[in-house]
Amino acid sequence: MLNIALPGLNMKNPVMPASGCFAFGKEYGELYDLNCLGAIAIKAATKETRFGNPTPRVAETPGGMLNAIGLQNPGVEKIINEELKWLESFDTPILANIAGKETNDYVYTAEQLSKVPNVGALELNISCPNVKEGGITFGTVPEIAAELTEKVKAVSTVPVYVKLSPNVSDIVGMAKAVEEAGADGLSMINTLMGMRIDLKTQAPVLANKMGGLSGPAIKPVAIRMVYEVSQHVTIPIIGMGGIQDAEDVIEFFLAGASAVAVGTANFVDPLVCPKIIEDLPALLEKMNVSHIDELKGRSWGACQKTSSSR
Amino acid sequence: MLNIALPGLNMKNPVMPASGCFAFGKEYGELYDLNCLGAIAIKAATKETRFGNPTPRVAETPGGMLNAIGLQNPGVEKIINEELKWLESFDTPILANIAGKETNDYVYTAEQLSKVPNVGALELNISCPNVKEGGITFGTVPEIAAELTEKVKAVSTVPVYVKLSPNVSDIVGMAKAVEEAGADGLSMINTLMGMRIDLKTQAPVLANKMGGLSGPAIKPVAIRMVYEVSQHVTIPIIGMGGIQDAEDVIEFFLAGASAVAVGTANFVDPLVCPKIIEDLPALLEKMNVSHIDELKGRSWGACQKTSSSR
Amino acid sequence: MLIDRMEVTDIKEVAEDIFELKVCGDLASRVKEPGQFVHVQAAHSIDTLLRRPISICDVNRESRELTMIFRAEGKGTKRLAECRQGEELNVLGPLGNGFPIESCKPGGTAVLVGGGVGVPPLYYLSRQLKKNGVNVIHVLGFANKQVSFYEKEFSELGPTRLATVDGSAGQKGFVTNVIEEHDITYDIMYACGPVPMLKALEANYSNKPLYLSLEQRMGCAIGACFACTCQTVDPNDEKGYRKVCSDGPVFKAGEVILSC
Amino acid sequence: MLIDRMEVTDIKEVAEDIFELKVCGDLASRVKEPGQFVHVQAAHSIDTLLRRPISICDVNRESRELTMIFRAEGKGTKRLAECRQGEELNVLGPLGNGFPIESCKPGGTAVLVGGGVGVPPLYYLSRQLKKNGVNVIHVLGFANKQVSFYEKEFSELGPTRLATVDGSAGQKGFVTNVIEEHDITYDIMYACGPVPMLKALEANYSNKPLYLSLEQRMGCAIGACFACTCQTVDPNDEKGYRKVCSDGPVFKAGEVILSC
Ligand SMILES: Cc1cc2nc3c(=O)[nH]c(=O)nc-3n(C[C@H](O)[C@H](O)[C@H](O)COP(=O)(O)OP(=O)(O)OC[C@H]3O[C@@H](n4cnc5c(N)ncnc54)[C@H](O)[C@@H]3O)c2cc1C
Ligand SMILES: Cc1cc2nc3c(=O)[nH]c(=O)nc-3n(C[C@H](O)[C@H](O)[C@H](O)COP(=O)(O)OP(=O)(O)OC[C@H]3O[C@@H](n4cnc5c(N)ncnc54)[C@H](O)[C@@H]3O)c2cc1C
Ligand SMILES: Cc1cc2nc3c(=O)[nH]c(=O)nc-3n(C[C@H](O)[C@H](O)[C@H](O)COP(=O)(O)O)c2cc1C
Ligand SMILES: Cc1cc2nc3c(=O)[nH]c(=O)nc-3n(C[C@H](O)[C@H](O)[C@H](O)COP(=O)(O)O)c2cc1C
Ligand code: FES
Ligand code: FES
Repeated sequence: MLNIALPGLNMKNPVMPASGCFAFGKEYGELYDLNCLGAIAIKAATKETRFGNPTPRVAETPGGMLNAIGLQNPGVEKIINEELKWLESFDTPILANIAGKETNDYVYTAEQLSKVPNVGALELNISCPNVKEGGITFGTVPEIAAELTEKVKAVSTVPVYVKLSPNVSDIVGMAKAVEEAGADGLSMINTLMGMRIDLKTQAPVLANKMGGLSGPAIKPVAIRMVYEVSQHVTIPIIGMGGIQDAEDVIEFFLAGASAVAVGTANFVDPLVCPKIIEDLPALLEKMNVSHIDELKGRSWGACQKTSSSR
Repeated sequence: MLNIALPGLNMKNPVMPASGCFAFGKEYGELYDLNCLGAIAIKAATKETRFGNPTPRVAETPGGMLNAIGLQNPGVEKIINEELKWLESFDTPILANIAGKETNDYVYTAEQLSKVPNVGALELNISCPNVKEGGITFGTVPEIAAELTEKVKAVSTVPVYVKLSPNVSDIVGMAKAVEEAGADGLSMINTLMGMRIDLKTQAPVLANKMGGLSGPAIKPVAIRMVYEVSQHVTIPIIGMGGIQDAEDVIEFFLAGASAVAVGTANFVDPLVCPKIIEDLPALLEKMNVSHIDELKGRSWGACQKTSSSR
Repeated sequence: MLIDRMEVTDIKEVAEDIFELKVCGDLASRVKEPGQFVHVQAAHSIDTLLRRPISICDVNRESRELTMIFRAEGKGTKRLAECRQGEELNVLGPLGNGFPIESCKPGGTAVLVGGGVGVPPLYYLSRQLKKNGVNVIHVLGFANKQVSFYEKEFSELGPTRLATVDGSAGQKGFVTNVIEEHDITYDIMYACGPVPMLKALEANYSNKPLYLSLEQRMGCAIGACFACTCQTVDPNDEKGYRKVCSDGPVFKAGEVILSC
Repeated sequence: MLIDRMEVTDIKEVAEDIFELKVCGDLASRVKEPGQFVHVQAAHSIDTLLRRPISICDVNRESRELTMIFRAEGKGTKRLAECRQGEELNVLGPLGNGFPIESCKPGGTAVLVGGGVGVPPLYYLSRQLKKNGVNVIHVLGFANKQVSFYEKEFSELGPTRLATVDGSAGQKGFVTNVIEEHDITYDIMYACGPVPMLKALEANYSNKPLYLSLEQRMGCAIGACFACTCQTVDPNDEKGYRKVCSDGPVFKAGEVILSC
């Protein structure tokens, strides 16, 4: 009742750890068997090794957290030769997250990664500032996002998901632009831009000043965006943003998601992914649903139930 | 150490209840003396009486809440003749919040309200959908926001604050556009668009489906936007979004705000505004500050302190 | 209306997931009418940010105690169910306008109709009516026997009939079935419960005075946020709407449109 | 490494806002080295979403008990200070790599230098060294007498000198003043405390083996989120960075760049 087939990702269940919150799996692999996961979204790969931002890189906020890791990663070559090699021993498809400073970076990294056997699909992280376009992020201008999608699609041998940034006025416009450009799926949402200031130092807590807000606090924004976008595109959506339990997963399905990713909650409870996977069947039974897929988009679909009160 | 003079608003202290969370003061006036407040931002006035959206209109979310009140209000005439008349007995300036479906609505309402003696300034709520422009909100297109600001400024005899929506890709662009158009100040932020889906009914909790997310959850987004905008405009900013205590007020000042508004927290603790006002002096003393104004923008200003650890 | 830090003096499970909570403080002496409610802070955590509206089930002016009965269902009420004796609860109230007890003359008969967790406010109402010399008849509807409560307490005040959806206690069916079949004669009816129940009562029993207590999701609970409004039946009503929190929660049948 | 629901067996305030917390569970028997830490869930509330990293101050394998000492400062640690005996705490650990005790031969002398809430991990370290036949000398720095703790406990293991910023206990000044003035001879130095202290030690005492325990804001605490990295001093290091949580928190002086 949980298996989901998405472009490039044949999943035992719809739950995967979100990119950047799970590195390349080794650490959580010491706590549980990674075979139980639907898929694994690995940490963003860039063309070259990146050290990332100065520390502090994380801060707690009400119901959430900020991060400004700065895409630290060993570079695509090492990721392929070491991390993805290690992950081969698992029967779990990999969603390879990609970031870059300019279009060529993405294209290069995508081409390399798409050739790796256990990489089921690519996930383009378009929240990064585009140096060529003066630092505006790829993810805020539909035309730029579409162009990037097209170029990556042209070189990739596996399906391509585009991970949308929520920091936009018109998320539907963004989604439609990348769908038209050939995206096979969407991941949403990435983090909201936020900041926290320390009263003692009177300066931002993060060395990078701003960071990405994630966790339960952003769930309503994520649900709203999945709800809006799923009604305007035909490609599947991997929903994420604040998922903490099986109920949250159902909420994303009702909104229109076809699978989900869990980020911040891994830090709260390192066993959260297997726990959610374990809890889902009983919850579906309680809801009289024989397969989770049936719930997809029900909140805007035909068969809405009516509410009852005390 | 708390008095603040902003365009049109001569405030005993920088704390005011946020628009829509305090109606026209009568209810909270039964719990405490409204004279203690720095100012009062009254509920949005529209040209005509509005009943608003169907219920449920509110929903709880992790660390926040959603609302879709739909600008219910008795219309500008009754507000002037009844509510503002009643408020005359207080020595507290009024910030009159204004909403509308098209530019002419705003202009009409603004003109009427600006003539009322105890209205110190106007606050344009530009998050409303603009019917003439096909439902896009005034608050997401800089040119439309600027045009509205100009037209309202032309008829208003009191200063005009523009209340920015956070649901945009480029908040600085919005702020600069309305500043150039003559705005005397900014209020930020209004709510983020969000949604919650009920697992039992499998439908959105709010009858209106989407609603505005407010409360502690959105504070990091608000702080980030005040921080960014305050470095690019010279007009003062009334900061809001998730304020719960005196520490939060200081955080907004450090980010660059010149005053603050408290919304959702009034529902959590109806005495929160007087409590914050009472708590501020001791906190400022602890910080070695003789006037709260000194803290304005310190997080990006010259005199940053260095951090210390254990 | 005040904000009171009330001490929990007792908490117990009186039926499956149904808790009776007693708190003590000044607020108790301010209660004006049965049917008023309080707005309770479930936790000092942003996890359950908003307060929870709960009806006043009983008041003991001497011991300054207030009783609430609630169903532990969501986050907030589950947390409330974990309250321990001696703990402090932040309570805002008493709020709203309750049931007009003066509307029934001494010697007259009142039928009190409750459904589920709509039953609690009827208890204080019944006690007050009885004190005024009014004969009280109770018709209480529950999903099943396991979640039914206070049958004994109501029986001590007057005849009490139960209806359960599954027939596990009292009569099988709804409260309206009970009222019909027993052909109860009365002067006034007071009701609190799910909207479908209130609608059924309004459709069938509007010939005599009928008062209904409504429920709505709330923000402030004091009339300031416009979260809880409902429209008036009369299209020419001056305001056109009522706030459940401050104009209600009790309305005369036909005053506002019932919607779920 | 495991996630253990540990039972709080004792909690007490050992100095102003400084709490000693004892918890019991399987995790205690997994501790490998002094200097390791645990990642504690302060509350089941999204109010304090992230766990808090706290050093292991002592381990009692027989009673399966683990001791932590922490300063109640922010939301999470204040909540932890409210823990009551019998309560369950969700603890992830043991984490990281601690102080290499084998680096000091039996009969040798180790100086343990701690500052503020950097002192706790040195206690278990001192006990382990002593057990190995190493002579231990303690130099502990605190802001003032009120916030100083464990002087007696350390004294039982070896000579213990205090430094306080205001001179209210021990010598007035910093730990470095104490070390200088008493011209302590030793074979190895272990330190944990604020970065300025660690920097001063690194600048002056790198001629002999020196191990430093670092602190950094953490997300996962197991090496998966890259929140806690610091750069290596060696620009040609293969990775160029270390994670404080999983490569550290203890590093040999000169391995990573200290920054605050
Ligand atoms: C005037 C009034 C009197 C009430 N009296 C009682 C009573 O005596 N006993 C009792 O058990 N229940 C009563 N209720 C219903 C009670 O308020 C809700 O069951 C409760 O708020 C649900 O909170 P939760 O934490 O269980 O659910 P959650 O799902 O965690 O609640 C989330 C949010 O939705 C609101 N909410 C959810 N369901 C309802 C509802 N049915 N009505 C209003 N708000 C809701 C909550 O207040 C909260 O803001 C009353 C409601 C009103 C309006
Ligand atoms: C490996 C390690 C061992 C530690 N051992 C101890 C110990 O034994 N005793 C002790 O009192 N303290 C220790 N600390 C510091 C302790 O983790 C922080 O004081 C604590 O996390 C602050 O939480 P709070 O709830 O008081 O503050 P808040 O301000 O509410 O914390 C907000 C967020 O910032 C983080 N944070 C704030 N200050 C620090 C800090 N100095 N270091 C790391 N994260 C921080 C918190 O973990 C949390 O995620 C240790 C830190 C590390 C990294
Ligand atoms: C510490 C951290 C690092 C992240 N790194 C990445 C990344 O490298 N690439 C990416 O696309 N998203 C990254 N994200 C975003 C998450 O994948 C996810 O979209 C977001 O956190 C929302 O989900 P959550 O609320 O469950 O955490 C990161 C998030 C966190 C908290
Ligand atoms: C119930 C409710 C009603 C609101 N109504 C208005 C309104 O009429 N006009 C307006 O400009 N903002 C309105 N707001 C937004 C608030 O003024 C404020 O900008 C926002 O809630 C963020 O602050 P907070 O987190 O302190 O609530 C409303 C907010 C809430 C919660
Ligand atoms: S709940 Fe705010 S007006 Fe009724
Ligand atoms: S805290 Fe996550 S890698 Fe160290």
